[in-house]
Amino acid sequence: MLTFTIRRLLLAIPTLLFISFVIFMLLEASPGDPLGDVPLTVPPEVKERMREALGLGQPWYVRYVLWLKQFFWVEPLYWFDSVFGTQFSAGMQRIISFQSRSPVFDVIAQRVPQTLTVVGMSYLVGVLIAIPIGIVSAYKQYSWFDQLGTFVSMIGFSMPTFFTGVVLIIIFGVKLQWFPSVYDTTLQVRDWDSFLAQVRQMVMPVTVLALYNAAQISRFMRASMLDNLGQDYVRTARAKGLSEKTVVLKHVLRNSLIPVITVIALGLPAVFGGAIITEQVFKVNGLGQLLITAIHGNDIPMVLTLTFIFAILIVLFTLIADILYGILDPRIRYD
Amino acid sequence: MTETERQHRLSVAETIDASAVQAGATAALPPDDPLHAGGETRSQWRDVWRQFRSHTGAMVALVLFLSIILFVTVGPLIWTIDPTYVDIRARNSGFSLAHPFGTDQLGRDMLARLMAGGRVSIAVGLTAMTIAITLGSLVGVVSGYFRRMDAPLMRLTELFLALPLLPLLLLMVTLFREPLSQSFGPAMGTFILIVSAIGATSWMQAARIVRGDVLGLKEREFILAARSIGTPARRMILRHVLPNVLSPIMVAATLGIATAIITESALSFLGLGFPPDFPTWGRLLYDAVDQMIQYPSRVILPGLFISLTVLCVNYIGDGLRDAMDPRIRGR
Amino acid sequence: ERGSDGALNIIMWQAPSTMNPYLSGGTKELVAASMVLEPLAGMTPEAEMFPRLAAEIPTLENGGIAEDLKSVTWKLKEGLKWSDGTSVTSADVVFSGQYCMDPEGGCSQLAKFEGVEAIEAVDDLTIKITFAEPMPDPYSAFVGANSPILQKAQFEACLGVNAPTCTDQNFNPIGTGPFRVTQFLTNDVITFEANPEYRDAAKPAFATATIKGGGDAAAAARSVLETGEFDYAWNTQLAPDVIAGMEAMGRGKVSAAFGSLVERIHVNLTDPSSSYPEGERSTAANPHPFLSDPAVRKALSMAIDRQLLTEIGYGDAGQPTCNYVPAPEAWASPNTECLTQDIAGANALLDEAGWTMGGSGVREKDGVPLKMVFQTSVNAVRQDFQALIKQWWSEIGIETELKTVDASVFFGSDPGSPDTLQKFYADVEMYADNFEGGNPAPYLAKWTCDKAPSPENQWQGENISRYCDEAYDAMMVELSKTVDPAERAKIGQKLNEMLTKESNAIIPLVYRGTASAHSNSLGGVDINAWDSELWNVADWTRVEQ
Amino acid sequence: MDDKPLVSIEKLRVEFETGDGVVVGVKDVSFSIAPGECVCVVGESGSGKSVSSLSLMRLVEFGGGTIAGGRLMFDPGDGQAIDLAQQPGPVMRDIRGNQIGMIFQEPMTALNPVFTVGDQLTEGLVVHRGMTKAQARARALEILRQVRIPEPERRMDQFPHELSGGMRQRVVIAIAMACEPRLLICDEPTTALDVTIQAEILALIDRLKREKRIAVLFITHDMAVVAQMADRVVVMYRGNKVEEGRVAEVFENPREDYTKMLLAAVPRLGEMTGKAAPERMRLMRDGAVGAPEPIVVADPRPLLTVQNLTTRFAVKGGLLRRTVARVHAVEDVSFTINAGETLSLVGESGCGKSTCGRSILRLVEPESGTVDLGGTDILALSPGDLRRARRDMQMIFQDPFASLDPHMKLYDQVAEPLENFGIGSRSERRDRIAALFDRVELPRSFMRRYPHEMSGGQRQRIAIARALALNPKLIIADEAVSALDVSVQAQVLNLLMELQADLGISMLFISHDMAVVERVSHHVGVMYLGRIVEMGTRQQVFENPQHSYTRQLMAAVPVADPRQKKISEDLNFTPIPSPMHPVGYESPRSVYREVAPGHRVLVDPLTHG
Ligand SMILES: Nc1ncnc2c1ncn2[C@@H]1O[C@H](COP(=O)(O)OP(=O)(O)OP(=O)(O)O)[C@@H](O)[C@H]1O
Ligand SMILES: Nc1ncnc2c1ncn2[C@@H]1O[C@H](COP(=O)(O)OP(=O)(O)OP(=O)(O)O)[C@@H](O)[C@H]1O
Ligand SMILES: [Mg+2]
Ligand SMILES: [Mg+2]
Repeated sequence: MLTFTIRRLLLAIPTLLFISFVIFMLLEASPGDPLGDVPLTVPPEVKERMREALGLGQPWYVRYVLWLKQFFWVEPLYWFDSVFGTQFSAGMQRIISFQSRSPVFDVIAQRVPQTLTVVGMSYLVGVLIAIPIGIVSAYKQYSWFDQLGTFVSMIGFSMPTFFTGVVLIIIFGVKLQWFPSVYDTTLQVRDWDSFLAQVRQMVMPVTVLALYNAAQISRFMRASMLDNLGQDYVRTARAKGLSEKTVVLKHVLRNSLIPVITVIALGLPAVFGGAIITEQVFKVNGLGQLLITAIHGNDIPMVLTLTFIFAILIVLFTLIADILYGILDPRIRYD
Repeated sequence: MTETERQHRLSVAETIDASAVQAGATAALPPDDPLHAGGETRSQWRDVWRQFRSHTGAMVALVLFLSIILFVTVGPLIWTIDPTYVDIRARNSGFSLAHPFGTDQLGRDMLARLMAGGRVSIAVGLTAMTIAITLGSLVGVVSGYFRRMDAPLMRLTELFLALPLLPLLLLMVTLFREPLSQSFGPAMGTFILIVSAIGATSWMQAARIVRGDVLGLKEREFILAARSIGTPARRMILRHVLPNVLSPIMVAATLGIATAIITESALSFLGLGFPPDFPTWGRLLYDAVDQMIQYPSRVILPGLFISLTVLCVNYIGDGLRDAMDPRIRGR
Repeated sequence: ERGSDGALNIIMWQAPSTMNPYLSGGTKELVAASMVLEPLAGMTPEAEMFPRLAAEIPTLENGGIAEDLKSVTWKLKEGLKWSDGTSVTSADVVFSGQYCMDPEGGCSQLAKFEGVEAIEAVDDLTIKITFAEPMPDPYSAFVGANSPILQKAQFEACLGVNAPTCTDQNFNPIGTGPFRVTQFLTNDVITFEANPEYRDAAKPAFATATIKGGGDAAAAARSVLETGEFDYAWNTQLAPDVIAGMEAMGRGKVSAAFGSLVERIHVNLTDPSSSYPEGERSTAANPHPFLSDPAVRKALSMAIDRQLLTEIGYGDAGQPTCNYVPAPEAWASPNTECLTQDIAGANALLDEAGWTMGGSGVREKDGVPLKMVFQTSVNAVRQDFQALIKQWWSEIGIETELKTVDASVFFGSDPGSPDTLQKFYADVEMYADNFEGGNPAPYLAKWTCDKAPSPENQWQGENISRYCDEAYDAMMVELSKTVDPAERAKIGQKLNEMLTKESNAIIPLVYRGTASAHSNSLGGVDINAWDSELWNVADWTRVEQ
Repeated sequence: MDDKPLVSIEKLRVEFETGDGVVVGVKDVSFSIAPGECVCVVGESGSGKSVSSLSLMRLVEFGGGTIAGGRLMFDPGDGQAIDLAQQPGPVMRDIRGNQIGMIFQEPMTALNPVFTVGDQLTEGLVVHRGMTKAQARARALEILRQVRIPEPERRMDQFPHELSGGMRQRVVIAIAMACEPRLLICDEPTTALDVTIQAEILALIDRLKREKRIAVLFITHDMAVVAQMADRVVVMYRGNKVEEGRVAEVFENPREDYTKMLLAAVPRLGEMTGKAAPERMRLMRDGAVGAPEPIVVADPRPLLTVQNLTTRFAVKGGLLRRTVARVHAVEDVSFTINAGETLSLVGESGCGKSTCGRSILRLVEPESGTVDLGGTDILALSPGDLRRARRDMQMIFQDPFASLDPHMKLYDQVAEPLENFGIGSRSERRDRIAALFDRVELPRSFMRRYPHEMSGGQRQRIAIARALALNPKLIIADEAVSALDVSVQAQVLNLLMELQADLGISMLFISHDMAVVERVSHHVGVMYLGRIVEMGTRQQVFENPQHSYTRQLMAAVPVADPRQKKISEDLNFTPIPSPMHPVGYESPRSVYREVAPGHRVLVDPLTHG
């Protein structure tokens, strides 16, 4: 297992380098201009100057290599310095966003907490409600509970979040005034009241996203449970005189979770990627919003760095999913 | 024994166990299990259909889905108002005889727009899904079946998962919008562009599922058996591998339609979709969100149609999957 | 009294990314920065200049402007303090000029310093700006929120190539305005507190302020007009009936200010047909097959009902117009003939010009059918306009194909993209543009022959319509030499009419205001389109209802 | 024997609700078992054996079945018999695993793959005996020792897949016995195992029965096992009991025709003693036809010559996926098969029989050696030529269900080899396939069916038809009949032999059933650890076994005669050593000693004495 992991990690490096190259070329080739939202009142000559100041005057390969150096050398050094108080990175240019002219990693670090709390929490909630729903739906296949579960999860899957989000805002934000419609990213949880405020502002975005996540995962869970409920070892477990609860929640569940956990692991990079539309609807300015504004503003360093980080996470979590599979299912051996 | 005699004997043997007949034991023994006796002509699709019919949810969904299709295809022949005709005097009117579903902010008839929009949305959903599934199955089958292709193709899948969607779509639009609309006309050109854009960016999930299944399938003995009778690789994939991974593909397909319809709406409001006066369900829904309070029916109607379609497709998929499974069908 | 009114909450759905307007150039950054940074002089909603850091506006009369129009001398108010307590001196002003004019810095406001030869500190409070040529309008540098004064001590290390590395400075500039930044999260939230050193001891009334970013225009308006979570929402341009619905809650209202923004259609006078090789499309090499016919262009304009467009798209935040330059009043031509729709007239005009109705309702002449591509950026109102206009044009026998382009592509001037505003690979396109300050001359100067975008200038020209008229060019030269304001306005009116009424190269539609929502509990709001919308935020107060 | 039965089944009827309506799994079955008695239930596949036993545990209900009638009287220990069919869930849970233990048909799937052996063993003890974890573990170890698993401490923490098939089966038995039930139900516990392991397990069950006075309900279709194990026999046919009686009575004096037919179909080891050539089996229906003719080839000429065939599987590991060790599955094997004759390979599970067969077809690539089929060197062929060469050699796989594509109709499955080689036009192909169906005695209407709609025997016949489609010269039959019940097995064997006689096909017959091998083969090779340890004509090997391993194998074969019980506890086989060797390990060449003309015995390397 260890050697498998190390081998895959080594393989990941050329893969990721290639991915970064493709992303860079894609961003280069795709239309758009970092100065797109500079007003038309600014004359073209001035825009040309601004472009040069952004480093766009250099040929693409120079910029790509520079970015590689910054990402793999300068940024880690800078991080090292800030942790150990050393001065290795002094005078080195970090990756700078076109839009805000600030180091990309600082902005990302700012956004990670709010994305993780909202999107992460909704993923957690989604998983936590999906698994029991999946279990019961499968155990009582075609019962009313199963039918209702299917119905709700399909509605959850088919309704775009820009719609469900606004509906929630209008009902609970405008009409009932239970929850704030604007997420306050500066809120710090210090005491009970601020904790309550945090909970209140998270309710709506988390609900919207959790519904969507739960819809998909509960389908997987149900299918997987159905596969396992018919297996022979379930009969063996029953023949031992175990209670139904033990049979289902120990023997069947453990086996059914194997594929589902890998599905969950594969879905996790999306949590870090943020939920673009939901973040926008509730003004949770997380990574998703960062990415979309960066894309609209053609902020190449920001988009490149963000998508590359997602790529790392995707490769990493694919690996984690494979490894989890091996751990959960003793039959699988990778070496 | 003549040929006819032999056939006759065999068909008798089919209903009553051969050895028992010979032994003269028939009288003492109960008749055969009727299930194993049936020799009537049955095609595979007939069987699938028979099983499918017994799935109530799927049948209801099928009927509904067909009505939606009728609504969007035959509907415009009956309700002939042009969906893009602006009747400014009739704007924002409610449900009435002249406009059964009311009109929008420019006085365009909602019923006509829903019908026209549905045609586009459903066509996009089906085609984009087909492209995505074909691509995904291809990548999945090839990487699962040919060991050497596995690593490169799976890395390719990771690459596609990592690519930022929006710049990719913008690039595709830049490169292909004009040539396509020149060769196929603006509407058809955009259609091709959109479905291939959605298809090209959503095959990854299917590829992963299919690959996993093919890997397992490859170890099955009948694949080995097929090799031992000299089946070439291409036929092997088409005849033995693909039909056996059909059920996960079905699931991916049903989810794919839903995603495609919603993605199309997302493309529309990014300016990557159809010409702006071309209604689609997704766009109708998006455009009306701001006016949700004043004119709730304008969001509810397209939303209802999208949900209904997705629900139907899902139930049909569920039913098909059950029906395609030979173990379930056998029972 | 300063700080007595608690917290001020502003929502800007397009979130500011920096507090340094010299680096961004975007309106959203400029608005946010105006809470902190101030120029020498600002503009009132009526397009009149008023002194901010300057003691008074320099004029010829008070000797602030040299007789030869080659220099202007500004005097700072006395006793001005930066928010860190140090004094504002002329060195800061000189430095600010130096900062923007550094060739490596990529300053977005460089155009404001066009023609500036030198900026010198005469004494601690006096600054003299000299120009290379006589300047009829010298109020460009340091006037308006987009060229404020930076503190030299803070920005000294940020000149030229170092500009982007000064993140702290760009996010937390020390200013003279009513507020100072306490926390800046780019594209997300900015929090402010009252500036203790602000020159008016009674102001600002609010102790703290927050600018929250994110969401969309409707959500921003909703949070002010419906939920009351915010006091002010910037740029809430929405359909009039949506706004009316929200205002009905009685919590606040949307008001608009008019500057010089005009929504208009540009007619492509060159042929965008893709049958030409790349590099010849939409260039002067090939005139447009039918839009080069003035009758067609006129008919296009006549078929449009500007009143209805305004009503549907902008309501109170718009006025129908026939002018390219709608303000200042002296420059706006009294041209109203286009305001009434005249489909019959347009049809007659086309008939007369020989465009006969073919089959399927499309006119044609010499085998050229009147079929056009009409492009614009993605925007709900623009799409409604497209649909309406398409219908009217179809009524005069012109078939229109609509096309929308993502705003960041459309307004981005990437020479590699076929869908930009400048490339204009379409027959007509619609967008809005304005000019800054009170001087429309540079705005009119865009339409000379040499400014047409073409491969030679990497498609960076500003003459979108590829309008080319020697008389116009000549009159433009005349304008640049004229000093007398009344005379300048007269020439301006004439130029405006050449572009619109006479040639219909530009078809103005709506004179647009900038709309913003504010709560009824917010007092002192006086929305301004000539300067930052928050120009008088120091005067804002909390009012009891 | 006790007079009072421990359990008695009265007029049991079990129905299944399916999409096609109600299917009756068991129609009318009654029998009883006393403590310390072993009742064997026999009958063909699908006759309701498993369903009856599952009904006793009330487990049919979880498979969609209902007990539609009858009583299941069981004495839970207080002398007061209760009707299990009426008991509520909690009572049943208390009886299951505690009073009645069950060994399931498939040891491979009956264990939960994700829990350790120890976990699964102790579970029942904790529930029924209220033991602590530690106590349960101690008890589990004790039971594992009883079922003679080597190194029980280590096994406790292993997962099921880490055990061999035989060990796994013993774990299932251990689970069933954990709480010392008073009734043990064994559902075909040895079908998948080879003779040596089978003998061990039978001995164990027999010992339990005698020592602990456990009542045993033993389900099987192997009449030899019945003869060895049973006190009484119940014969089932299509959901009904057709005959019941003491074992000797039933074997010697069957009353019902079905029983007679069943017994006639049983191949018995030693039946062929003294005969040189294989003969078809005497089935009831052939009774009238007269004695079957022996299959003699007049002028045997070699068709397939295999020399020094070696196949090894790489075991990969390490950072760079290097080969760290290799499984020496087939090691220096040489033999010849004459045209029209049958060579059988026998040996313990895992000794390399299947691999040997597959290597010849190059379905796995052999490492070295030569395979010569009628003059062509198979191992030297390019992929394209190999594909064409496969026309001449076909394989019938171990598991007929697994080797048929579940999604293809039988017609297409049989037509596939023809299509692959572009043989004949559409209509010619149709005729050929029809003829093939006739040949394997399947009704033509079956062409439109799917594999799952067939019984095991019918499926195997389809596999044979497919193998015959190309008129091959050689058929490799890999355990082609192991999974079938006796009557079907006999039919299929006869079919193969008939075809051989008619078409002159050569056969490589791979099996672990010695009685079957004795009947069908001209020559026999005994494999052990990848090598052939003894090789000769059938008569030579069976009547004069030389190698100790061959003798052991013979000794383990159960005899289908209740008067010759040879189950004993002394059967204590040493487990096969691992065929895994480090890279670079060169095993010595096989050296044979010729005992008689054509009868060779391995002397070097010495294996097993
Ligand atoms: N879950 C079920 N649903 C429907 N029919 C079933 C089910 N289980 C068993 N049957 C039917 O009940 C009958 C008896 O099956 P059973 O499993 O008892 O056979 P068996 O005698 O054990 O055969 P084998 O030797 O193959 O194990 C068969 O016809 C089978 O098709
Ligand atoms: N693909 C493989 N990879 C690695 N080892 C293998 C593989 N296939 C078979 N083996 C090993 O080769 C040896 C011989 O296997 P083989 O299948 O030939 O046995 P067999 O004699 O047919 O046994 P059985 O009677 O159980 O079918 C076994 O030890 C097995 O574990
Ligand atoms: Mg059974
Ligand atoms: Mg084998």
